[in-house]
Amino acid sequence: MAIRPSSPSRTATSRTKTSRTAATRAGLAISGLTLTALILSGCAPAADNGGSSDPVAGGTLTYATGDAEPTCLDPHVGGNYPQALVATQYLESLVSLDASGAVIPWLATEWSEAEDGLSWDFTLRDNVTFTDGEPLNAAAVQANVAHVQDPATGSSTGYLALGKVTGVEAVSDTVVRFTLSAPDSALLESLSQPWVAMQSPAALERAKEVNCESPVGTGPFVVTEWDRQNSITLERNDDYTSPPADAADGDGPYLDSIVWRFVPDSATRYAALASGEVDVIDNAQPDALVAADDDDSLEELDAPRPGASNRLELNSGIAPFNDVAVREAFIRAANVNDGITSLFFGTAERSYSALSSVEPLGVSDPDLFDFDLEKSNELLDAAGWTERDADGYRVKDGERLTVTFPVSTNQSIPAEQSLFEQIQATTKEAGFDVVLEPGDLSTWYATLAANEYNVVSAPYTKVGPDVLRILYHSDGITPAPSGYFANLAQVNLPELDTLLTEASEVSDAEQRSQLYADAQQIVLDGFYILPLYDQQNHYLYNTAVEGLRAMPTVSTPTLAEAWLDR
Amino acid sequence: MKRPSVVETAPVVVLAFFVVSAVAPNLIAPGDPLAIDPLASFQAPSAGHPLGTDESGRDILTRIVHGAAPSLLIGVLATAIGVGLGLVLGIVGGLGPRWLDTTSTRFVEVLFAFPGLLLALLFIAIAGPGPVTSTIAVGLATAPGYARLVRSQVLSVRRSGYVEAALVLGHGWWRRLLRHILPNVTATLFVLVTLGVGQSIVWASSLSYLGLGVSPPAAEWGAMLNSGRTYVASFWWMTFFPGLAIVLSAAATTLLGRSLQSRVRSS
Amino acid sequence: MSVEAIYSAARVGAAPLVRIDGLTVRFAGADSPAVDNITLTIAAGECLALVGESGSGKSVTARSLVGLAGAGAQVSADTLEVNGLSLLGLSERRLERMRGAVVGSISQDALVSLDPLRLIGREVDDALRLHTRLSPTDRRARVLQLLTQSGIPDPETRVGQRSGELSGGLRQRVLIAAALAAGPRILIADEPTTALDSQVRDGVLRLIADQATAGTAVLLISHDLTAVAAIADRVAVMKDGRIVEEGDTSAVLHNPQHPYTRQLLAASPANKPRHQLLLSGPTARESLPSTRTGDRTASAPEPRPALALEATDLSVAFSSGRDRSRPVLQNVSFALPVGTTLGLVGPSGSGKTTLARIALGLQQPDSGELRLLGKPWSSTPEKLRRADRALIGAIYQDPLGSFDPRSTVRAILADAVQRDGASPSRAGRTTRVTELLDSVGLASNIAERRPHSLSGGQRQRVAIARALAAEPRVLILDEPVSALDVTIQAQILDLLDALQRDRGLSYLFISHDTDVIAHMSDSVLRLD
Amino acid sequence: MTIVAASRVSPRRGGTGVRWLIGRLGGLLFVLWAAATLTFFALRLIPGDPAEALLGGPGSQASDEALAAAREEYGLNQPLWMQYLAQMGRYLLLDFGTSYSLREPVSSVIAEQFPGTLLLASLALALAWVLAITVAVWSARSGRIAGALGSALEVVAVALPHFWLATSLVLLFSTTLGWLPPISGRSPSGLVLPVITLAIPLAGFLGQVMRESLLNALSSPFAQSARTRGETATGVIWRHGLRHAALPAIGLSGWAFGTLVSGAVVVETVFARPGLGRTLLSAVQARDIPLVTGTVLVVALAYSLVTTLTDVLDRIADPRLRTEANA
Repeated sequence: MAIRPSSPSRTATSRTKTSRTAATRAGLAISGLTLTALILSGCAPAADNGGSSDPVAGGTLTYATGDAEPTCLDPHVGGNYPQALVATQYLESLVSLDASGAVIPWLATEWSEAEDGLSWDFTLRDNVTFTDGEPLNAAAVQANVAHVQDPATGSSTGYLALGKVTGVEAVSDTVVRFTLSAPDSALLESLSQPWVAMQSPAALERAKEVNCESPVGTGPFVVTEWDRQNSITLERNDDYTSPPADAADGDGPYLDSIVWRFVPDSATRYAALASGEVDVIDNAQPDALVAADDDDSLEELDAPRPGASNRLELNSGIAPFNDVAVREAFIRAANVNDGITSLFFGTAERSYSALSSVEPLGVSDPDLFDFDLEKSNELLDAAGWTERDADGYRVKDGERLTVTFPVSTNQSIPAEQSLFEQIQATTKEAGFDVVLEPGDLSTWYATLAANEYNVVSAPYTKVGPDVLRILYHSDGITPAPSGYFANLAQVNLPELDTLLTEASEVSDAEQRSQLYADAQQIVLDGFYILPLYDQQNHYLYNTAVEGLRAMPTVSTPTLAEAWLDR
Repeated sequence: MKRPSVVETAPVVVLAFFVVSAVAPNLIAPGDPLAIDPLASFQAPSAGHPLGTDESGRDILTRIVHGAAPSLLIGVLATAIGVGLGLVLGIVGGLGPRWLDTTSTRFVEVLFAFPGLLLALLFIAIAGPGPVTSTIAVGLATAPGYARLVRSQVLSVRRSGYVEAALVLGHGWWRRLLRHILPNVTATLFVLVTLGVGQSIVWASSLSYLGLGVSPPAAEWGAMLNSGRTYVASFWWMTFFPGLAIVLSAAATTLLGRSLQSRVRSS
Repeated sequence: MSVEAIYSAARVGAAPLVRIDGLTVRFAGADSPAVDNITLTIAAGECLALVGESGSGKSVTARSLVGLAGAGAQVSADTLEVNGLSLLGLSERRLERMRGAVVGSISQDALVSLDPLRLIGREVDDALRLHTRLSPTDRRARVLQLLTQSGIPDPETRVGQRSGELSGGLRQRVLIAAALAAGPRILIADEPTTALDSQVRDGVLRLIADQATAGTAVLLISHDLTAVAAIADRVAVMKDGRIVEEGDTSAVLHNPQHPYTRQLLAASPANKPRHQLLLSGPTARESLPSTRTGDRTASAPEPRPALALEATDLSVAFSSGRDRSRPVLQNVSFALPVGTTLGLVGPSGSGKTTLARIALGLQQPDSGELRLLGKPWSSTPEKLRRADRALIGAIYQDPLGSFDPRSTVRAILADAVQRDGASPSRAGRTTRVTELLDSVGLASNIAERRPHSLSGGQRQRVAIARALAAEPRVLILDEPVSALDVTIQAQILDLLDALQRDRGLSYLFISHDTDVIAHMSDSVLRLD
Repeated sequence: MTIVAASRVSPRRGGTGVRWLIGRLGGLLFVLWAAATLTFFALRLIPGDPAEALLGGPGSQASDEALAAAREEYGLNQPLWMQYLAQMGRYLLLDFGTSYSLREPVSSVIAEQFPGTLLLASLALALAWVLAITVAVWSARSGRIAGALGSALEVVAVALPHFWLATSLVLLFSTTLGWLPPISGRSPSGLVLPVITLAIPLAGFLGQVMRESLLNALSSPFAQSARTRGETATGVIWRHGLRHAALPAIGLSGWAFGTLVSGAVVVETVFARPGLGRTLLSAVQARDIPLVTGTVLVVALAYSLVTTLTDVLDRIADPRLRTEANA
């Protein structure tokens, strides 16, 4: 069946039926230092400031990122969110998504899936050249897929996204055919991600270190300098011809250059924005968002990362949370709402679902998460945790009711860490001894791998409800070759496994929706998780910046249409 | 003895406050430093909360008062480790045979090649972060300085007129060591320690600030600064007051050390 | 007033160049004035010696003449004039113009009065730079000339050196050159010879005397009456801020009127024969020990060796310190007969102290041997030597440094009494401490005080008492009186003499002061 | 009275500047060798697999191939003494291995980041000197109250933690007044706040030392003697006092440089300024052992060189060190 971009696929149809948001399988992404896969944001780009004035070309925009500095600017290598953020400015993918979540043309103008679903043909856009002069053609796509799949590249996210691709052949100079090991309805979404963006085949030939420093793409900007620990400088690609189909009309890119600065300290980052030193910041903290609200010269772009919500996983694999009553007692004893209200200043909304609020199939059940200390105490008494020691913690068989909570300081923003402290303080009332163990990512991984945790927050996200399968299928308890396992709650229920596997294969929307709803209810009812809020993704920018928008694919900001009004 | 001046009394008053805070915090601030009140968070200093509240609505005054014990203890313990090591190395160097002196002096010189917090950071990189390692790390980092001072002190006492006089009187080595050398070295060492505690407090809090020492929500000044730094632009009191506590205690111990020093010198 | 005006005022001539009338200086917080209503004049070409012990106010008087009486000083006077210029109410700026140009000063501590970091040439040039309009070339020539006039050999080299490279005598000559650089009419020399060896001292004094001969008014300050007798025209004796006697030098020296002047004269060991008490009268009695009690003198005398110390060819190649190039002693031999004193003299760095340390068994000679009371000493290992350490004791120049700062006098003495092995009972110790204090002429109530609250003389007595505690036969006296005023020095010397006669002690007496050595020694060993 | 004369020969003294310098450099080499040795053995104290530690600890999830490669690269399957010799050999060539967190050779990371830190430290040292001299001279000129005030200022300055000072300065000069950029980068104006932050505590320290030796110098006989020659109070400070005040401060400057580099750890992080301090902190946080050891050793090398240099300067500035060893 040949599919024109305008005629949505079956999945896409069901998607448009159910929601404004896209919900389909997409590749696995490591976001920031988190495993994430993203769908488009539910928010409209905030760039339309009346639109009265015409874009002005020129100027340098300074972007300050709080994300870690990439070790390689080629997102094929590894593949994390910081790479995606900056790569959005100079690399482009075969396809993109529009605001409604529909797949739209980008470097490929059209595509078609074979009847058996085992091969796809992509027709490439004409007259696109990489910034080193190499043409974008079938051979270039071949080279890119080969590069991602080459173990020497060390690709993780892109490699997984192309997991079912067994070969790429050039049908003609402009038509390229992907052959698959099995049908993959998520292939288009996978290809929309920056982690499999197209790079100049000549550039890929260079040594890895060189390509890491100056990857060559077709995007609106070109990497010209990387001053480590300080900034990346990007210059305008004057020959830019290939915006995605949903790009605004105009002859961008307008900016002469972008200075992409690394400012890890959030207070400094905001101070730099407020003082006009930088124009755009990401990872804006709640208090900064509130402060920016009062500042007429600042605007906010809220593009929550879609997928699963931010939630605490209660490790049901080991004591004490192998007892559902203790899990419920913990959840009932945790006063989360007050903390979210005060720490996030209303910039984040409480979630009662395993999935992000933008997920149409998300099931919310607030009643399960009521703060109820009395009930918590009853549950614990009933569960045999009847005694209390001198410090007020519950004791059973001489064993204190200790809950080990490793916190990755790289992944949890300060406000979130404070929220954990508040959970620690409130659950203490019920007699829980929550031991917060803040540490770097390496220590955190080690604690998880050693199964020495009782609670953990691990914002794993995957586009669509299929994320549930990754997170709660018992397969996820077995560590992947990398040592990481996603089912951190260690939910091991055969009936849940069945529901999740079935849901990922069934094509009927109603049925699928029901299956996922049932699965979520099981997870929620079993008190395996304590949902907190959506994954936050706030940008702040100077009002002088016009035309800034977030890509509907992975919510990274694009400066392709941005210009400076000053 | 002359009447104590303001410069001498002020640090004593400040330190007395912090010592009382450390020993009996409930006398000054009878609250729970970890008690949260999320709905009363980020409050500016007021009558109810003289120094304001932090992000979880904890009273900052209470936390500073209760934080005196861990904060000062880390400084004191680190100094103790540093002085202890310094004493061993310094006494071995100052009293031992020549080859031992040379060896220990060289060893101290090698430790000296890692200036400031470098030795501490190297140690943390090896042993991993945490309050215990950061205390040891600061102790290690200060040890070579103390070793050098102790050695020179031991040498100057050993070569002093009164120790020589004891030798001329026919007094044995042990008697000279116990009666004259050690007591006199200890006397001046006390001053050095007082001067050094301030620096240790600052260093230990720096490590906590960098997330390598005590971690929040513990009421430790460096850790309080660490969690408050995100909010520095909006809620200055969260970082200002814990910082002030560090500065005051460090400056007060230093001033105290200096007035002790000048008293020792003048007598 | 410009410098020229000051000069022209000076040329008027006849009037005294220094006129002081009713000068009183008080320091804030002090009970009595440091200088109490004194009156002095010095004419051109005249040398006035201002003599007195420390604290008598002579230095304050001198400093008042250049407006540098010190912080917190209140200076009042009916007249305070130099070269016809009244200093009273003069601005700091004008005082600065006067200093060096009208009044030149030579300060007390020759060794440390030159900036160790600056070149000699620059130090001498200061006054020229500040008070004349000479060109740099002319100033340089003048500096060389001044150095030559001050008796400094090879001035070309010296201008490029720093004080550390000069001997004490040369440093003082440089200071004189610097003081005279701008041609002042008045020269103040405040103890110009302290810390200088005796030969050097005479040269420096002669140089100062020459200035008076050349028409300068010289104010010479000294604690030692006899030392200045040679060059001063007149002498004024100060005590407690007042001038107690003033007159022509010969009149004051030969016919002193005031008892204090007489005491000062008597106290000087110069030209006093051996064993003559320096002090007499009630003060002297008090400070000498009472007659010895106890049975030790009565005990049967052992057959005594004839020599207390006997050194044969002692050599020390290097000092124990940093300098590894200079032999300290080379083939030194001497003999100290029992019951006598061997004076040890020599310039600083000549090895006097090293010799003392060898005698005390604190240092080994590289070759040669020192025997104590006929037995090997320097070659004995410390373990064996310890038993005999009681035989030899020491008294140092700085007694304070030789006391444990934490101890009281009682603790110091008790510690010395309490010998390893046999320690007397508590009561026995107390008795012994009192006995020791008595033997050096100290009251027993001093026992509870700490040494730093004692006077210099008292401290030295405590040091002597401690040395006596072990019943030594030989005492090494290393500059025992150098830091003391003449009267106190005389008391200590008398005490030492009495103890020697009383107990048959043998002394190795080290001093840079030849008068003291001559007075105290039976024989003299000179190190160069 | 008999006079015995003894003579003493006094040849020219030996220890020349060159010999001193050779000795000093020899000491320097020894210290570096020992520091490297110490580091080598300290790393062997890390519990667990050293190969894993080299790759970021047990949490790094290093693959078996990576572990094998690391074992190969560092010769971890060879006897300890072989490993030691090989390690020393690599250090000699300034080869500190590869940073796993930055995926770059440690030596090139250091080469890239050191100049910025060096600039920062040098400027801070210079500013600290200026501040210290100013306060010292001012308080020496203006009597007791100023002296007490200057002394109090110095004590407080020394007690100021860098991080607190830095955030306070940002709050004041960037957020409130908007005069200076809160982030440093590589622009000259961005250097102002980091340099001030580093300089103030150091100035306090140098100031204490300088003021004490300045006051000592001013109350010493040679200063008094200069006054009697007509030198003004200011003249005495400039011609005599400052040299003496500078001496201990020169000696301390080497040490100061060391504390500045470790201060840069905090300052570079707060001001988002690229540099060795920030590299070191992130390396410690990531437990990037090759990067930590490489950085620490290079700083130790630089520090030792600087202290040697200040010793030389000290000898040049203070003739007493050259001539009065035998006085």
